[in-house]
Amino acid sequence: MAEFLALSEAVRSLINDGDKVALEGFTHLIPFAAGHEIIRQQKRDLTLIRMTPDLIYDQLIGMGCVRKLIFSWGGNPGVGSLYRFRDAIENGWPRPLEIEEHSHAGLANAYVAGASNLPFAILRGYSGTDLPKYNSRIATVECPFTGEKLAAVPAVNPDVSIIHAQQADKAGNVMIWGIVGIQKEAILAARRSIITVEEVVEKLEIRPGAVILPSWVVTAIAHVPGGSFPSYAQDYTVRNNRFYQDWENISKERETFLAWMQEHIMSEAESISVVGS
Amino acid sequence: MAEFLALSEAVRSLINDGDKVALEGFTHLIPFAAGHEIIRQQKRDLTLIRMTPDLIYDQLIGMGCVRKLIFSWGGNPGVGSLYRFRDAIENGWPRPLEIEEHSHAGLANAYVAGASNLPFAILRGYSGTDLPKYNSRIATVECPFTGEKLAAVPAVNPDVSIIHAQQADKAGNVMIWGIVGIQKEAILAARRSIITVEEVVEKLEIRPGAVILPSWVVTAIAHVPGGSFPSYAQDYTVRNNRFYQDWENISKERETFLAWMQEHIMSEAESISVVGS
Amino acid sequence: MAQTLTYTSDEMMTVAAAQMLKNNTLCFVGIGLPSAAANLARATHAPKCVLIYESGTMGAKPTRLPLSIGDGELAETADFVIPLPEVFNYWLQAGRIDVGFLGAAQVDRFANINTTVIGSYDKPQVRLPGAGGAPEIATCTKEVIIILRQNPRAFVEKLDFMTSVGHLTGGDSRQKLGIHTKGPTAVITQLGILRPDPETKELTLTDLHPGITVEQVKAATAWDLKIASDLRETQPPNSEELEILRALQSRSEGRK
Amino acid sequence: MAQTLTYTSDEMMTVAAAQMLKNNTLCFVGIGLPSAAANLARATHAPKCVLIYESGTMGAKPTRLPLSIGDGELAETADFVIPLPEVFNYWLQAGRIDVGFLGAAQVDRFANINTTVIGSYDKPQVRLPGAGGAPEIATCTKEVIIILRQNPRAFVEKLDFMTSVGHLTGGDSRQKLGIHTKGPTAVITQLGILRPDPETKELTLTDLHPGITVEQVKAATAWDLKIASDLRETQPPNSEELEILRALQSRSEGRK
Repeated sequence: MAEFLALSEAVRSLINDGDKVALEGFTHLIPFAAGHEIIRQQKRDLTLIRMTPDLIYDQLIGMGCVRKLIFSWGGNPGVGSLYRFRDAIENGWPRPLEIEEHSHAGLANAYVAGASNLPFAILRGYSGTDLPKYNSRIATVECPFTGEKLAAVPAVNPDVSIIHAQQADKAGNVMIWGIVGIQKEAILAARRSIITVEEVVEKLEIRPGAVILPSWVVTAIAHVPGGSFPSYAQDYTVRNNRFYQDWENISKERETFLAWMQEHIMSEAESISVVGS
Repeated sequence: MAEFLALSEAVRSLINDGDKVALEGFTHLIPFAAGHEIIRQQKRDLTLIRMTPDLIYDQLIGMGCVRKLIFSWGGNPGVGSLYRFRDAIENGWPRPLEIEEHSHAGLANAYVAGASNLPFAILRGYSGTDLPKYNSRIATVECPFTGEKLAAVPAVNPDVSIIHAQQADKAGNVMIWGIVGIQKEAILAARRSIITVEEVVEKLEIRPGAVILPSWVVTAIAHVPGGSFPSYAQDYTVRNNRFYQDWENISKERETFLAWMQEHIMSEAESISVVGS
Repeated sequence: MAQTLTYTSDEMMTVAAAQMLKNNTLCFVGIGLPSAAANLARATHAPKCVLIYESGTMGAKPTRLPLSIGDGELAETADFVIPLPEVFNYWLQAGRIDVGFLGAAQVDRFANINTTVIGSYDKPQVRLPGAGGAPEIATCTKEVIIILRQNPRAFVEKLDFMTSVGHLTGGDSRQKLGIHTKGPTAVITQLGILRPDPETKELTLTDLHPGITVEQVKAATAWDLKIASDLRETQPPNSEELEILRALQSRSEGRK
Repeated sequence: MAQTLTYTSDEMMTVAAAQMLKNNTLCFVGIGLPSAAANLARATHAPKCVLIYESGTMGAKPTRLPLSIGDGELAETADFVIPLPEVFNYWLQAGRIDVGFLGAAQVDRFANINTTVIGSYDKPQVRLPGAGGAPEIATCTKEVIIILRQNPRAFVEKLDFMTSVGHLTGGDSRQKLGIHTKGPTAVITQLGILRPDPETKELTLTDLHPGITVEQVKAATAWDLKIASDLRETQPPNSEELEILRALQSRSEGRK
């Protein structure tokens, strides 16, 4: 059953150094505030999992929290590079970054397998690509009925999955709507979970297209309005495209990045999640 | 793109003798009217697929339309036996019935594989049971990462899938809500599809928990109010539990069954779907 | 006082099953006695017991007993409704369900279940409905409770067909097959309650319903039934349980 | 008349790509030029072209160009929104998408694509974003259109990394790998359009944009580019296309 905690307490009690952690949200509902709290608490040696690392993983990587990254697309959407991600891979700064690289279809299915308690997933994927040469976690299985060869990827089962949602009710049930991405599977695949929410309501009114995560599968809920900034929470906040574009110049150089993080993230309390709005 | 047709025309033009046909709807939204039209048109040698054969397959089997049945639970829910199904298996009447038998989890995943264009699905299933001894379509695959053995079932890809839905809009998009079962996967797995609907509306207003089947994946839509009787369409009709109980006595003996079918199904037009209501 | 109440053997079974359900558990419920028992538990000592029906109705709170697992009442009173692949993959297979309630046509001494055929598979004497969700409920819920009426045709030396596994051939044979859940922890009948021996996993009579004798239970069992040394008497239904159960049933449109 | 219009090379590319999209097709759209082209097509000759963004927004009808594939505008204007596993399994892998639009950092003569690294994988000179949806878009959509700016660093003799397959090593090598879709049918650049030879599958310059010379295109290609014997001139953007495209872009909050 979900417990309502302050975000700092949830991060402190549920995330250990060395854990496999997934912060999910496909462009929409990215849990930035939770990521910032991980940075502030200086968690170390994390294996981070995320289809699209986005700015939040750029920040986590640049601040030295990350040992390994499992991902499928590491760019600043519509803008360009993630410079801290690049700097870690190209130059090992601030520390070398091990990577396990998939396609979206592969990683999405790895979450599905994780949510289903299966050790692996099959897909028609990676055909002819170089990815399996560099990622031993992409294998082949043969269909026992047709003999066809299919790609296989191992299940993803994070120690902790973290998402941002629009609403929780007082019983700890959570609802997201709009672009729902892979969040349901990320939570169901995880051993523990933290969900930051825009609003706590008396009772959820189920919306069209909504995903419900019942209290039974949620470990901790933190009430963090604006907790996905500069991403967004449909019907609560709008995506700050300007910040995504500004990130290019903030993050390109190590010094400007560190200065920005120091000023806007490290020295602030949880409310930092709305900086720049 | 979906075409609006009379049910008789849809059944005539889209279902051939010998086809693999799935009529789905898990207790809710069972497409009885479409099944009755198949009986009236005396389609033959069908391979029928359905998780819970229910009364509609009892009728199709008893009327000699069916060569083979792929299923996972063949009873009259909450009542007892399907006597025509039993008579076909136990005594070969009115013709021998070949069966391919699964568990619900196996058959549900076979539809998922079919909808996903995969040749098979994996699951933790059938462990220790006798089912694989009698169904060669249950196999084993080994996880390439952990070495674990998992069950595998071949994808189900019907020639035609048929469902009953609450609403279609004029552009041919379809919406079901309430217990949504395996209908989305059944339609997506099929080469062709027929959907009977309670109502045709100008524009769908998406409901909480609804499944949308866009016009792009639907072949034919027929407007058949009450087309799931004695099953039901939530917010339109209620399940006629009495009919399910009465079916026991109607169907127990061949003669009473045939007389009932002759009187209520064979001699009537499409509107028969509401007999007994 | 309870002795003065009149109740049927089905009511005794249902109440005994209900008493096994703890509060705050997720319970996978089939139609018939399991559904009655789960709803009775929810109405008495386990108000937060979450009822999950195979149709995907999560947290159903029916005010009458449904005839089928897909009655409209279940969807309308559920917290939410999910598609079937999620029921079987994200919930059942994922091991999130605490208790699975199963019925059976036959059980053997290791609580293995047959719901497929009486006689041979290829030429059955009686063709039964088959597996449904049972094989995976039997292996994926944390614990299984079996409810069926006891007689020598049902409690057999050897199953005609193994539809769903209990404790297989006993001992650690279930674990050896790679199944890590507990399996059947109780078989509730109209005569008493049988539980697997902690070591051998052989079903042993541990509880007798009031007024039933050990001889009656042995006579209703085709194998040489073991009797627990500390055989207990089941608590009989109390008036509140009977009143609530009967009210649930009286509101059931589909009751026979 | 069109000759008197001024337009940028990006506009020329976008209009050429838009013209390739037919009405009533399901189009898997990435951000940037593909999104601009698809929306331009929808606003002109292909009003029933269905735009599917990787984020699960099916039938999105944005009135401005989104910065990311998950902008709120896309979800709000979509016919419906689906979870990611359905995007990749029920729609893309199932082969329901007619056209996939892909960008690239490098392409080779068989329209294979690199979006992963420049240099070696283990010690890259430039680490690029990686695969995203591209490997499966490249094999599962019925047809692929590639858009990128042409220069010798992009149009290379040998890819640094094979992220997504085009025609592999040419001929029937794609089919031999068990891929049954058409693959890339056109590569649209700021200079012209390249299409695979029907037999060898080698990219061949088939269309020159107005004012561009064959020498310019050859100079922008690191391999010895084949030129079609019936080389055509692309139709330049007309005033309506430019007006609509510029209006779309001017409404884009996130434009650079």
